[in-house]
Amino acid sequence: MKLVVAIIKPFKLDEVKESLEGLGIQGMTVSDARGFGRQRGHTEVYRGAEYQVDFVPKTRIEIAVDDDQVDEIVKAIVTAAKTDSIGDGKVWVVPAEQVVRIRTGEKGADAL
Amino acid sequence: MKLVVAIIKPFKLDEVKESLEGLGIQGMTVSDARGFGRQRGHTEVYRGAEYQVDFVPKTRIEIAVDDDQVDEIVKAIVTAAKTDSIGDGKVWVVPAEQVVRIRTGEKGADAL
Amino acid sequence: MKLVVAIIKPFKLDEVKESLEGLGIQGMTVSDARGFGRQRGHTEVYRGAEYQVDFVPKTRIEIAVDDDQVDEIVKAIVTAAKTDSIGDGKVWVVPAEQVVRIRTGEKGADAL
Amino acid sequence: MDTGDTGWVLASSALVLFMTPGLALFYAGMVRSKNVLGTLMHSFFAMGAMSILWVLVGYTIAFGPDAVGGLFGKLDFLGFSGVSSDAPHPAGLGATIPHSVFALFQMMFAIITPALIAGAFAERIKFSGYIAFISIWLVFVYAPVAHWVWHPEGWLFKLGALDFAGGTVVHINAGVAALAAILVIGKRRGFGKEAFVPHNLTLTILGAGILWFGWFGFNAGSALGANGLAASAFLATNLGAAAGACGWALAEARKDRKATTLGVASGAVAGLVAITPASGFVGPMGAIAIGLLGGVVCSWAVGLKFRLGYDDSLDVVGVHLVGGVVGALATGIFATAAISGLDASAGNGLLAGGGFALLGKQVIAVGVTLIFSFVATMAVAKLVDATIGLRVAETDEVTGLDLSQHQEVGYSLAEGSGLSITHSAAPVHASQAPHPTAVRVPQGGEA
Amino acid sequence: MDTGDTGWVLASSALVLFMTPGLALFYAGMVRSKNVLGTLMHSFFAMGAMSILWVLVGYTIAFGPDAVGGLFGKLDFLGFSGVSSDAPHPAGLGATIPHSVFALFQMMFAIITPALIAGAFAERIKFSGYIAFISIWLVFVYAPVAHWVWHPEGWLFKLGALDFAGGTVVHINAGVAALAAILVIGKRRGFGKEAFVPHNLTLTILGAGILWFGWFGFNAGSALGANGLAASAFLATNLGAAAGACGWALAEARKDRKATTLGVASGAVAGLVAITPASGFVGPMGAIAIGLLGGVVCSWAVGLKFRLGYDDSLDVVGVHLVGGVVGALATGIFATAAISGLDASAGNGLLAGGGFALLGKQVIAVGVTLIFSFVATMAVAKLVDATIGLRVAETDEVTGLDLSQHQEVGYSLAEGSGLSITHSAAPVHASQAPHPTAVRVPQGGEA
Amino acid sequence: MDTGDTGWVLASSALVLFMTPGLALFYAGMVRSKNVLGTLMHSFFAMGAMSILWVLVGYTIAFGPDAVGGLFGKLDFLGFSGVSSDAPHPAGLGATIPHSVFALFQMMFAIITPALIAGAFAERIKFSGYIAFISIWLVFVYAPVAHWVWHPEGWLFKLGALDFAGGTVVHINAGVAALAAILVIGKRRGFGKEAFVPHNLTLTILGAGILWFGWFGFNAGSALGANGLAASAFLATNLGAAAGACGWALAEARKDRKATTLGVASGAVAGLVAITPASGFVGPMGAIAIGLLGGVVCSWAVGLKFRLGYDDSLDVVGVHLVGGVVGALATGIFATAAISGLDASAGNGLLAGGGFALLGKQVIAVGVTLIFSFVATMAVAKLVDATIGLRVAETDEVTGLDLSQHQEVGYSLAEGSGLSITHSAAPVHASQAPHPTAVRVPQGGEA
Ligand SMILES: Nc1ncnc2c1ncn2[C@@H]1O[C@H](COP(=O)(O)OP(=O)(O)O)[C@@H](O)[C@H]1O
Ligand SMILES: Nc1ncnc2c1ncn2[C@@H]1O[C@H](COP(=O)(O)OP(=O)(O)O)[C@@H](O)[C@H]1O
Ligand SMILES: Nc1ncnc2c1ncn2[C@@H]1O[C@H](COP(=O)(O)OP(=O)(O)O)[C@@H](O)[C@H]1O
Repeated sequence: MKLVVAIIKPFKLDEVKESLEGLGIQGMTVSDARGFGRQRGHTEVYRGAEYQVDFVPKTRIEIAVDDDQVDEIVKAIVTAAKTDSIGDGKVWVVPAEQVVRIRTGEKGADAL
Repeated sequence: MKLVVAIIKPFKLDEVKESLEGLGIQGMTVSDARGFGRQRGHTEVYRGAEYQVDFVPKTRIEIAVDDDQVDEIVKAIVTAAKTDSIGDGKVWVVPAEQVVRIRTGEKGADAL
Repeated sequence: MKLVVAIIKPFKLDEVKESLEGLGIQGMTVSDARGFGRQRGHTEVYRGAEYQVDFVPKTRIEIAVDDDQVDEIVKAIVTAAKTDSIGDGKVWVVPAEQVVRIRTGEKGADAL
Repeated sequence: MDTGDTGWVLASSALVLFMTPGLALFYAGMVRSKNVLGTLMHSFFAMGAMSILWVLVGYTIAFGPDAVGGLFGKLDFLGFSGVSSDAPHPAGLGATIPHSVFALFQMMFAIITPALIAGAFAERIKFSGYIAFISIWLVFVYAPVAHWVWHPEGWLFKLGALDFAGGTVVHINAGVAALAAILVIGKRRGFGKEAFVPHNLTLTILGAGILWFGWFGFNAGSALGANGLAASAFLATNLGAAAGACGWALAEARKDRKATTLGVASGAVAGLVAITPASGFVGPMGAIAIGLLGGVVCSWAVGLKFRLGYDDSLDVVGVHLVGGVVGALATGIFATAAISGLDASAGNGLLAGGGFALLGKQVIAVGVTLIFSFVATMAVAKLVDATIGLRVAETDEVTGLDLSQHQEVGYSLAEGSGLSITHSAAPVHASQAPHPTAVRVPQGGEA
Repeated sequence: MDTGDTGWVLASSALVLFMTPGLALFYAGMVRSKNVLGTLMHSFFAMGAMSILWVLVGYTIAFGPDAVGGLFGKLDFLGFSGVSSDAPHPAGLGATIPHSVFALFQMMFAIITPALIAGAFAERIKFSGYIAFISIWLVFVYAPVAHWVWHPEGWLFKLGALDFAGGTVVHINAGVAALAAILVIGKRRGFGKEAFVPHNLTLTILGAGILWFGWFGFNAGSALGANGLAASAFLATNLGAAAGACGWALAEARKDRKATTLGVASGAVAGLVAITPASGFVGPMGAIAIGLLGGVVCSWAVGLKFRLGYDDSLDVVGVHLVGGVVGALATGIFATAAISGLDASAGNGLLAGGGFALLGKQVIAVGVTLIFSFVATMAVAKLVDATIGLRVAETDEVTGLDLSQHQEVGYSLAEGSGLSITHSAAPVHASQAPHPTAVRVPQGGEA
Repeated sequence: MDTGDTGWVLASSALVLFMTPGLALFYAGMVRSKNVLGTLMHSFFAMGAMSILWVLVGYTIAFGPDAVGGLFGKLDFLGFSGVSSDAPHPAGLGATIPHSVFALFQMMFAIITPALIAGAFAERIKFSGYIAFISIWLVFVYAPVAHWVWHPEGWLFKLGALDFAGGTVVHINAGVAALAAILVIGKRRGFGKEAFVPHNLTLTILGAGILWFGWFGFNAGSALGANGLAASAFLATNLGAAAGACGWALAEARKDRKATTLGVASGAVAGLVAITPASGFVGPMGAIAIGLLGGVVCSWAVGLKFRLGYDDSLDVVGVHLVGGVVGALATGIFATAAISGLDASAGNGLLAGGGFALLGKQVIAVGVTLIFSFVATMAVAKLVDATIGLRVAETDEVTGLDLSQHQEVGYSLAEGSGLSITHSAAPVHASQAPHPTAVRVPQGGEA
């Protein structure tokens, strides 16, 4: 089993989700994050004082998948999340030694 | 060392935490997440326009543990987080090559 | 490739970020978390009823890095995040089998 | 018709109406975020339904010519027929202002009183049941009590019991109704075990500020003119609120050396509740004493629910019932004819040398209101519970009132973009999007 | 000069001014969080710019001595010269109050009317373009229409069309201007595909409460005195709002058995819009009927934008245009001379036995306002669009108005500490921090 | 007693009281979320403590019969004894309204002035020290200055210095007191290095709206009647606020081509501060000029703290001290006897042909207030600091005032359920839960 983690632009979540559903992915877990990288942040001004914000909002997606699905999933995410502008984000894959579905106690692929 | 990650229903956090404390777990890190899966979301209506929300609030728990504790911890989480209704969530285990306690620099099991 | 995860005190993020930039780290992903551990929480009182809050706010940092950089990065984080008071947090390292830059599709070290 | 008096009572009516949105915020800030809209709705919808009900039937029961024995009014003013804008109320309620001004001023009281009750069963009441409950309650409980106490031929009025702006009619009445209702509805799931903490105290503080502001209309407007009586009621109101805030803070400070913001806001409201019946009858020192009393006693009373085990979500019993009783009795102690202009026999309380006469009448008024309102409300609650139902399903309670009762969420602060829309045209219901999704989390909802 | 009348109109002026911050909140709660400040700014800045423009030139065009054919006023009151605080308006507008009081009361209407329009093109208009648009609009569209309808020599006034507090002048005028403007500006990126859901309904409910409160000044203040007319306008206002809230809720309940909080708040506003032109002319029952009508019809009208495909962000067309038309026509139906004190021929609508005479005049007034305002606003919008530009760049729209137009974010609730600061001294611009950073996320912004 | 005048001053008193919750929000939105309640508390608690202190002793020092040389009043009105509701103030302050109305109107000024100071040392002051500080300050600094300027026998009043509604007494006084206090208290940890950005500007904009609304009572109420003077003060107030908003926005636009929402709100307040002393003495054009001046000058003055290195958290010095001085001096320039009704020698400023006479008196009044208030406040602050202490412990500052001073948090929006409760019954303190926990994060707090 593997764990695919993707950091994407928030407004791309929908497209990513849909393309994953297209691959038969049944579930995923999402959370808000903020990213630091090549993409510039922005400036804020309050009563004349200027503040530089280097972090930009990102969405973090986690998907537990079967080994053989990893590549197509990574490809699907990259395709769906791409805008070709700086800050599109990253995808990485981490080994998962076991996955359990809490409701049933099922393990491995059955847990997905 | 291993890293146990659990996605549970928010209102179950307390029970999970207590049962882990029962196993002598000294710490954990928690964050808010939202999940997509078999469990249905809900509908919202604003001025007659309907919106379907597919994501449901979840809580994400991360626990760095010693290898030999993994199984009992997973079991404890599964037991405490179970409601037998769809959406109870997942638990997965990832290998952790090292764990360090920032305050002391202690490594491995001592860092927990 | 490795994934370095650090749980630190929120107000330390800046120093950690700067010391990582010093090591030439180009990016990282940050999210809000709350921690349970040796550090005590606090008490709240509303209309005479007292509530104990055991979780304290923490910041979670994720950095995908090349294997040979891991040690200096962990050291840098530990140094920058340390306050020598309970609750400074943890750092752990997880193997990352692949890392992809969404914008370009670059893989491995080039993706960082 | 005096333009100055009319203008002041019109302004006061606007102020009292504004108290209800204030109450909405005061309450809404104290619930969990998944119930914020449902709680706002309790107050806001009362502004709609109670206004109409008051015009149609409530007013005439309260302020129509007495029907029998000072118990309720005749139907002469049904639908506000005969409520003139050129002449005063026939019974001389507000001799220098149009009857319609008096009637609309009273309408604002009829809006907020039922809304006050809602704080007690917050976070678990069914919306349809709530509407039925407050509607029946307004007509059969509120209107009669208002007739007894405020109509010149009302039996408590004739008895000589004093209630300047609503200690018995509004606060005791709503407070005891709250108690009866929650005994029928029962506790929230997890009461006493789970922590129910306020989700947004900025709303509560703002609400308290609006209440304080509007209360000047509530009390000083009850003088029905811009005169010396209005002036002393206004002064007493501000001092009651101020002393209540200080009183609650002192009680907290004594207990654990920390005054809380919620405590100070609650104390101000408690002081306002306590001063309400007395506002036109006491001087500045009396007002400060009553406010302090209200703040201190209520800060203790809010703890009772945990001891006695009833779930009064937002302390309507602890603040309005207890504070109302404190104020009604204190009126019998601190009232001074010199302030109210009543003749000594009627207007002097214990400390002003009036002996126990007035205090006795106050005790009767309080007791009667307690018993009648408790019994009558219990009946109304049971009736509604048996028919429409008062309590939401457990899953709806867990999900929260916002989603389960109104299909809305209060906050979507960190919303992402790119959500799909099920359908746009309001009346259509078929989905237009193959994979409708939205990445926003209903704040405070549950999986 | 009557102190009671003067005091009431001064108080009413304060109430009407307060409606604009209320409107700011009402609107701001419905947009996405990345546009919350930009939306607040639309209303708040209007309080600044429109006030000054009104004094300088707007007022005299609207209420100066008629220049020609009841079309607009002469420039006698340019810069409020000749606007006395000791004598009433020469044409007898408010015979018992100083001219300056009438003029400042009207100033508050000139602030909120342009601000109302802003809801239609929320989330995509350029701030500089917005200022230019409302400034020109106030002078060339609002002021003339106000002259036609409210100045004793205005041609619609002389025709006998009735508009007590601004059904045509304010609501229809703003509503149709909104329609014209959005046809020029175009839809928001993602309209009909993405879900645009309210980010903070507590602001919207509070805003609705403030609007309801302030509307008493808007309508009852339009009696220009603390008299019986003010009393019945006040009563009608409250009942219109109440019935509107109930009407919208009933419509929702019929549709999917759930009344929403936003619906009830929207219904109250719709009811207030509908009752505005009628408020001084109808009795309680008429007011309830008009409010209900307003609530029900508008709850249906807000769906039109999806069907017809125009992007009226916050339903200015659905609520103010439609509600305004409902109210203006209903005035011709429910008006009763007995209430307004007008003579039967002028003041009786269809149901009061006045036949179709008044209704006909109302139709003319509505039609003329619709056509003039649509055409004139279209011209203003195209002019501004062609010069300064009305629409923000797409990337700015995606980022949100708060950051792109004002360099601010509305909320930093979960902000960490330890952020660096680029520079401190306001005027300096060079960075003082080697690695300036801030860990806070601009709420709702996008990567 | 005139009912119209009385009604207007009562309404104005309510408006001024409402300014303090407005101020609470205005300030609270600008601090970090971990200090939101502590900041709200500063204003809200002042409503409690200052009201009572005013009645007990403050009022008689300010408005009691002059004791000696126009420096302070005799104790005749201690505890409001002799403050009648039937007769006016013996010295003729408000000849047509009851003395008690004048006294309670002034009470509202005595509430907000100390609360204004709190913005300067926000985010770091100890609550107990704060209470002591403002209490002593009210009696020994505010009350005397009010006597000098507003009591007919006050020495600055007799000198002929003009201050219609509180430029010197309220704004300069509070502003310079703020400066003195922060010099004693010191800077916030991280000032100038860390970014302290507003956590919720919706609160600040709402607060500014409430302040604008309430300010009509503050200035137009100071006419002590519903007369022509009130009318022109009301008009000047709205124009001052409007011009201030535009002025600040223009200054920002010139600097970096973006007007900010916070800037416009701050400008409105700056304009209101500047127009306050002049409101009853200048015409519309003068009011616009003064407002513009206030907005522009203050938008520059708020940058001074970074240059000079004092930590004026929410710019009390930059807005109230500077804006107050601008207004007081501008009064000497723009005052017009034709508006105020004073005789030419006393009421005409520089531009009205009065020469430098009035301006000179204004300079003296400003100078004297600056010196006295600075020195006296410095003494009060040092006294309190040496005894109770003014500054929280560093760890408490890091944690935030909400938790450290009041054991509360402002927001629990994303709260989970299922939290355990330590104990329920208010007075008990022993834990009832073996593993008490709560999964909510105190917003903005720190580990
Ligand atoms: N080394 C890294 N580890 C973890 N996350 C990273 C890393 N580098 C970048 N990111 C994440 O990817 C996002 C996009 O990276 P950025 O460098 O801005 O653009 P791009 O990936 O297009 O070059 C960042 O905002 C951050 O969230
Ligand atoms: N493949 C997956 N990867 C990551 N998280 C998942 C995955 N599938 C489900 N989840 C998480 O588990 C939660 C529960 O899954 P769901 O299918 O709804 O119910 P159940 O686990 O009971 O079958 C989801 O809301 C999501 O947060
Ligand atoms: N076993 C663990 N797994 C995951 N996170 C942990 C674990 N133990 C502690 N943490 C995180 O580290 C933080 C600090 O731990 P704590 O025990 O309070 O202090 P210290 O690390 O200084 O001993 C906790 O708040 C929690 O977020």
